[in-house]
Amino acid sequence: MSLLQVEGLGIDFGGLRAVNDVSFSLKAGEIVSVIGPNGAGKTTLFNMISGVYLPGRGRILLAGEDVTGLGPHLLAERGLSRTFQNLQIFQTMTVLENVTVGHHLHERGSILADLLGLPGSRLRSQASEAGARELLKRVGLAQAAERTAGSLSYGALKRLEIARALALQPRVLLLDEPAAGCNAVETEEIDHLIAEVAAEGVSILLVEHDMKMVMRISNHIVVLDHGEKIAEGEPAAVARNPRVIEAYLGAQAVEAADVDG
Amino acid sequence: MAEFMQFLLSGVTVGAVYALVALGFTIIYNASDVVNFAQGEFVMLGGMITVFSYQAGIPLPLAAILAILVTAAIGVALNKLAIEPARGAPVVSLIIITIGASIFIRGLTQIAFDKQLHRFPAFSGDTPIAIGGATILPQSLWVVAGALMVFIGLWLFFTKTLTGRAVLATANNRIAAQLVGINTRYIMTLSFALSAAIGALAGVLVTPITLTSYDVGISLALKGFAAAMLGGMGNPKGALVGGLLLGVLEAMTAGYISSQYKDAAAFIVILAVLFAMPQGIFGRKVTDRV
Amino acid sequence: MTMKLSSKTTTLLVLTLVVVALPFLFPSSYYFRVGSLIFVNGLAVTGLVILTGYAGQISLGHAGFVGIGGYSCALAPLHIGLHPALAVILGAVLSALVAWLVGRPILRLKGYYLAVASLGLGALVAMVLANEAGLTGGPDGIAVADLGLRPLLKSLGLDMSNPVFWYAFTGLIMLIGAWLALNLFHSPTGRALRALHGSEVAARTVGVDVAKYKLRAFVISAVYASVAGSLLALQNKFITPDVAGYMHSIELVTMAVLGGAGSVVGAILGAAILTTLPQVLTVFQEYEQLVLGLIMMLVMIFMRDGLLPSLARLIRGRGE
Amino acid sequence: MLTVEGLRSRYGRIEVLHGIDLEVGSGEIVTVVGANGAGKTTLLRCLSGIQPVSSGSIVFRGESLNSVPAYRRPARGLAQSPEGRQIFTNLSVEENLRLGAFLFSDDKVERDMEEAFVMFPVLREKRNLAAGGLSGGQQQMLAIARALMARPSCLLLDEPSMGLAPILVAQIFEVVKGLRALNVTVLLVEQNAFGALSIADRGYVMETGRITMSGPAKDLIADERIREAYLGI
Amino acid sequence: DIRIGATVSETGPASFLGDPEAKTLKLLVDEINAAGGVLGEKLELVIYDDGGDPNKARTFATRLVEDDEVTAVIGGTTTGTSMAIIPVAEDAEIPFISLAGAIEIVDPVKPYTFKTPHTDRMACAKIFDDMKKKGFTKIGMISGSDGFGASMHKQCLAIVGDYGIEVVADETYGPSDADMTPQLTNIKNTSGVQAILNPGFGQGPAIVTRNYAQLAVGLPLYQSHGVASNGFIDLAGASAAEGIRLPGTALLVADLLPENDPQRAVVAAYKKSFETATGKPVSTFGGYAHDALRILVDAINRAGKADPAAIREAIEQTKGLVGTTGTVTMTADDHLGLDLTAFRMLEIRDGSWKIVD
Ligand SMILES: Nc1ncnc2c1ncn2[C@@H]1O[C@H](COP(=O)(O)OP(=O)(O)OP(=O)(O)O)[C@@H](O)[C@H]1O
Ligand SMILES: Nc1ncnc2c1ncn2[C@@H]1O[C@H](COP(=O)(O)OP(=O)(O)OP(=O)(O)O)[C@@H](O)[C@H]1O
Ligand SMILES: [Mg+2]
Ligand SMILES: [Mg+2]
Repeated sequence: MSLLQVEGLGIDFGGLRAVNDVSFSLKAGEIVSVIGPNGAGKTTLFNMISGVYLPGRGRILLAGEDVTGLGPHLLAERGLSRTFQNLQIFQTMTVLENVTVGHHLHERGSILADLLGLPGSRLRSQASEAGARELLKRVGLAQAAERTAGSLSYGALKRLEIARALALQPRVLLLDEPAAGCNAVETEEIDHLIAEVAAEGVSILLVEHDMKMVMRISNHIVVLDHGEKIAEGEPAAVARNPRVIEAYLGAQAVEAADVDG
Repeated sequence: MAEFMQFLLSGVTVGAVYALVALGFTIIYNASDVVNFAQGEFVMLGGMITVFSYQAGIPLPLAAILAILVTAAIGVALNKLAIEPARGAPVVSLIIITIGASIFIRGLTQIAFDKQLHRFPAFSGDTPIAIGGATILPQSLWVVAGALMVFIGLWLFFTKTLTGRAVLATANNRIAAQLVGINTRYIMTLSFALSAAIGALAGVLVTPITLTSYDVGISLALKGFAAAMLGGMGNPKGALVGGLLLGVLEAMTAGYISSQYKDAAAFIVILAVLFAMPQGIFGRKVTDRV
Repeated sequence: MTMKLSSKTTTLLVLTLVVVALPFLFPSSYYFRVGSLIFVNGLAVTGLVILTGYAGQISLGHAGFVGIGGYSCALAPLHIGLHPALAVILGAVLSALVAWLVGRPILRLKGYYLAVASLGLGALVAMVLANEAGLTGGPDGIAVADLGLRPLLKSLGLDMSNPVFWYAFTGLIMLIGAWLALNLFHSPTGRALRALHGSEVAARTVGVDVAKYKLRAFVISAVYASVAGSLLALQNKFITPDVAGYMHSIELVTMAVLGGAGSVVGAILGAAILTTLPQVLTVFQEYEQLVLGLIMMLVMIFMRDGLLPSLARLIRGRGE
Repeated sequence: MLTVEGLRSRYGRIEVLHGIDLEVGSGEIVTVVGANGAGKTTLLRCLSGIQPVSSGSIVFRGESLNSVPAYRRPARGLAQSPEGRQIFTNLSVEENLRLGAFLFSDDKVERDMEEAFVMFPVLREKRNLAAGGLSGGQQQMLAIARALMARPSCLLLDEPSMGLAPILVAQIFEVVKGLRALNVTVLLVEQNAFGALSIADRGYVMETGRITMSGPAKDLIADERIREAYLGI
Repeated sequence: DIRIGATVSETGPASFLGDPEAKTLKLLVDEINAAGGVLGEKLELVIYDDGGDPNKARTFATRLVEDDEVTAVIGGTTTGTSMAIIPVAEDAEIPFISLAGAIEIVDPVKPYTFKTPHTDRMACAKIFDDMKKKGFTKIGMISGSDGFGASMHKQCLAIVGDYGIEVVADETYGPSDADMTPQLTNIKNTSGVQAILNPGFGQGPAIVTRNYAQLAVGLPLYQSHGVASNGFIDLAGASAAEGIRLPGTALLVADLLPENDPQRAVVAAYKKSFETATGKPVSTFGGYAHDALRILVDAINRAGKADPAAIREAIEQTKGLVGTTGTVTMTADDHLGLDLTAFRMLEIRDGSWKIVD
């Protein structure tokens, strides 16, 4: 059974059909990539799935449950987590705290305990912090743990977001251009990380313009253009699809990918 | 009917006063996201300086112009001496600076002038004009005309001129503004000068109606602020409509419901409007993509 | 290696030390009065730190809750015969209730819109207090019953003069308030609040129920303000609607920002400065306002993040 | 054209550029590559003047820029497409472009804008919409187009290909190459080091605030260390 | 030296009142010292500005009593500040003379608390007396919602029935309102209204008067003692203010007082010295401070020593002291010591005051 299922999803902004009638599904441990030209509606699709936008049409099923219209925090409770194309960092908090907040759902106790500083509250904090440190190590930011997040470079912040999203221990992880601002070597590191996470059974929905990465790690690719799904399938098949090449990849890129492939 | 007309005229009179103050907020806000809590003091200075120049024998029109110029200069000084040196400070810190400035200006005025109430003659006499069985003072028409003029001026400035757009750009993203060659310091100075001048003009126009003294600024600023937020901060249209709406609302409540709770009614309506329109009536919704 | 105290414990120890040690420097009991005012304001501002500093929500109407707390102590003993100590609790419950009821819609607003809405809320409270003269005594205020704690202490053999008693009592409550707020900072709730301050969307996607947490911060800060108002009323034995007015709200926010919004000690420092300043500035006579405005501007110009963070930076800078 | 010597810069008390020496000749395309946090963005910010320089000199067309405020630099011919795009989100796309040409009021502004629309047709579609509503890649296009509106003689590009679809990445590199013909000097910071080095004349490698290697782009592409560290080959 | 303390509202919403009070106190203390002081000692005045904030007033009162160790306190410009000072003075057993209007300050009598201004109730009584004489039975009220207006409003309502008068329209306005035509329209349209009373101070009454002229209400308009200063006529405009009646003190009509009026010399002297020193016209409120200091000095002289308890005793025995507000005679259960004769009904005619009773 698919973990995440999207059926006929759509939304309009003013007169613009930003996303229209998009359907696909995602199984446990699978990596599905959504690609498409700039403005195709990939981020908007993410925003609907993660509850940031209310879908105008269609349904979203998470593990069989209809979660259309639920707010992001309710989806988070059901195991859905994401990163952002336009960084959403808690600027004034430390790097460690940024990730610790990711454990929010696992550390909830009574607010009274928090106010009174009861041992329970402290223990929960410590557990979250320990988890957060682990994750920072995983994304290569262990050194920066005590720094203010606002002082990191762009690429570091991208990785910080991934760590924070992982802290939720999600079943479904949405990554919006995780490798943007990272060079080829750094991108490969992220590759490995994603593959590792998927291997642990987490389903991953990925938006990324780095075709090498997409081709390398995706099990399945969905292609959007002007809000509509124009193609779908195995990476190799999608890469050869003329519509995809024309709208998105361009002839050169295909050559380059072929060379490396 | 005559009754309704009278309430309406009263509302328009008061509303135009609020609108003028609210319009004064827009420029500095648009240039820096700072709500200048000293805006009321600019209004007060406009009135007070005119009063004292007039008492010193300067003809009223000249006294008014002098007041506007001096207040604009004070606005520039405020920017140069207090806002600019704090460059890079968080917006709240800048707001506290403007609160400090308003206390300072008030303190200065009470020493330089006095603590008495003052007024100067209305521009076109005190003979009421009858409209539909109700009356309005000629000075109210001056205030309304002033508010309309300032509104049109600001509207043209922000939509038709490159400088106006540079002002918006400065608040939206100061770094980017510098990158395209905008002298953001100059924009700030200009904004303070214009805001102060508009404030002072308001003071000149309203003093024959509301009277003035060193401490009228606080309540004017408060009402102007509320009006601006009701209409949508930063939008001249919002300031005008917000001001008039607030004025009419108060007058209607005072007339038909209870004069004691007219301010309360105004705030309740503001709350209700904001619940339905979190950006005020004309405020633009900021789109921040994630 | 030496035992390292957590920064929270150090902060509390220093605060307590200051509260306890200061009286040895006091030449007259008037200083106890000023001290207790600092503590009362410090308590209210600590509540604001939770709302504004932690959660990033502006309130220009917090004095409304001060008013609710204060008037509870004035009216409940008078009209329903409640003991003043219980009236403090009644006030806190009432404030929490009001905050809880109006908090949700108000806190959907952002920035200046939130500021103006909260300002309206505070203004409404002040208006009711001033207008319902039959119940509240109107704009001229109303007398407040005695708390009765001092006589009780006296019967237990602890005889304190009025200002000394209030110094100790408000000091204790402020310390408790600071302790709670500091606990909150590094707790899961505190982190959630600071997170939604940084980015609401991101906070929501990690599972923070933003509306709920904002509301919690609002309610907690309302209770702080309310208790501060009660203490003020009980101490002054008299209260007027001015305590609920927007001037007072702005004063509270100014204290928080001046000291360094976001830090409890900063807020208390801000309260201390803005409370003492008018007392010190009396030497300037009619120039008082002028100097007060000037000092506020200078502090914010040269210490843009507020006194405490700037001082801390200065000290750390020296250390290196 | 642009000479940087011993450039140091800091955030607060932490120095992140420890003496950068760099030179860009007239009409040259020079690229800077380096890992996350190396200081590339900081370097560009110093050049455009929005980041204070603690020591060292920046000489542009024979004149020192050190004491020239940021807003005067576009008039000297320096324009930047910054990291994070920094567009005016509340203003329309067209207003963003017009502000890019803030210093000019001649007819050429309209023609430049037309060119920008030809280069990025989406921007024409969205010209009256608030720039904040654009997709990430569309915003990136706007940032580049806005920088070009300033008619720079030297263009500073901070990761221009970030967030762009492959087809556009190729196009951007073409555009940059095309600038050589217009005698526009380009300093290009890129994570797509392969692409950047392919079109550049020369390149610099930056590591934790220092230049550790430099040379003709061809040589760098061929260098084993670079292939391993930055190109992932 | 004999140290006396004062806390008044030199700034803030009541600065209109507090400013002349502060000036008067400073001026008179200088005059007294120039004339040799009291009991051969110089008077030392410690004065603070409480900005009209009761909380601050209480702090300053504490400071005066505890830190400055004054022998008596004058002040409390408003009822609110006065009420906040009372517990401090009573606790410390220091005589306190308030400058505020409300009757609560001296009723019930507290041992150490006194006051100089007429109570609001007396002002109401004076006005209703006049209305009754003119045969009015139905009136409209428009009151300021600040402390002054609200307090007088309350007192007036409490006694209006005693005069066979009914308040048929009752409106208010805020202290910084700019237009009161809606309220006045409503009063005007209430059937049977024969006169209008406007308790308030500051700009409100001036605006009410102007709106009243604008609407051509045409009914007799009564103002309160809150506007009893020459400035009011200028602010309202002489033609709009024509015919207004209000209860005022002798101070306002110093020049019009009959030769044999006992207050004539006192008010003339105060008026002269205040106006030469400050260049501003005298106001009733400065007069309150004048009287407070006179009562205090008189009491110290009679007590023969600057001892708080003795001074308190002496103040309570003040007899026939002529001040600007009236002739003061205190007793153990009257800590005000004025009666209605101190008020004079004044009318504005041709831009100046006339005594009409
Ligand atoms: N809030 C909004 N208001 C107006 N238009 C919007 C909004 N959000 C998205 N759009 C429009 O919807 C379209 C899809 O945008 P979206 O951000 O989803 O694209 P994308 O596929 O993520 O592109 P990119 O690869 O550049 O990130 C774009 O044309 C964009 O302008
Ligand atoms: N605002 C800031 N405050 C403090 N330190 C900062 C700030 N911005 C950047 N830094 C630090 O300066 C160093 C250089 O950062 P910079 O952004 O210049 O790197 P970069 O080479 O552009 O990296 P990326 O490829 O990730 O964009 C990094 O260590 C970063 O953490
Ligand atoms: Mg996107
Ligand atoms: Mg960078």
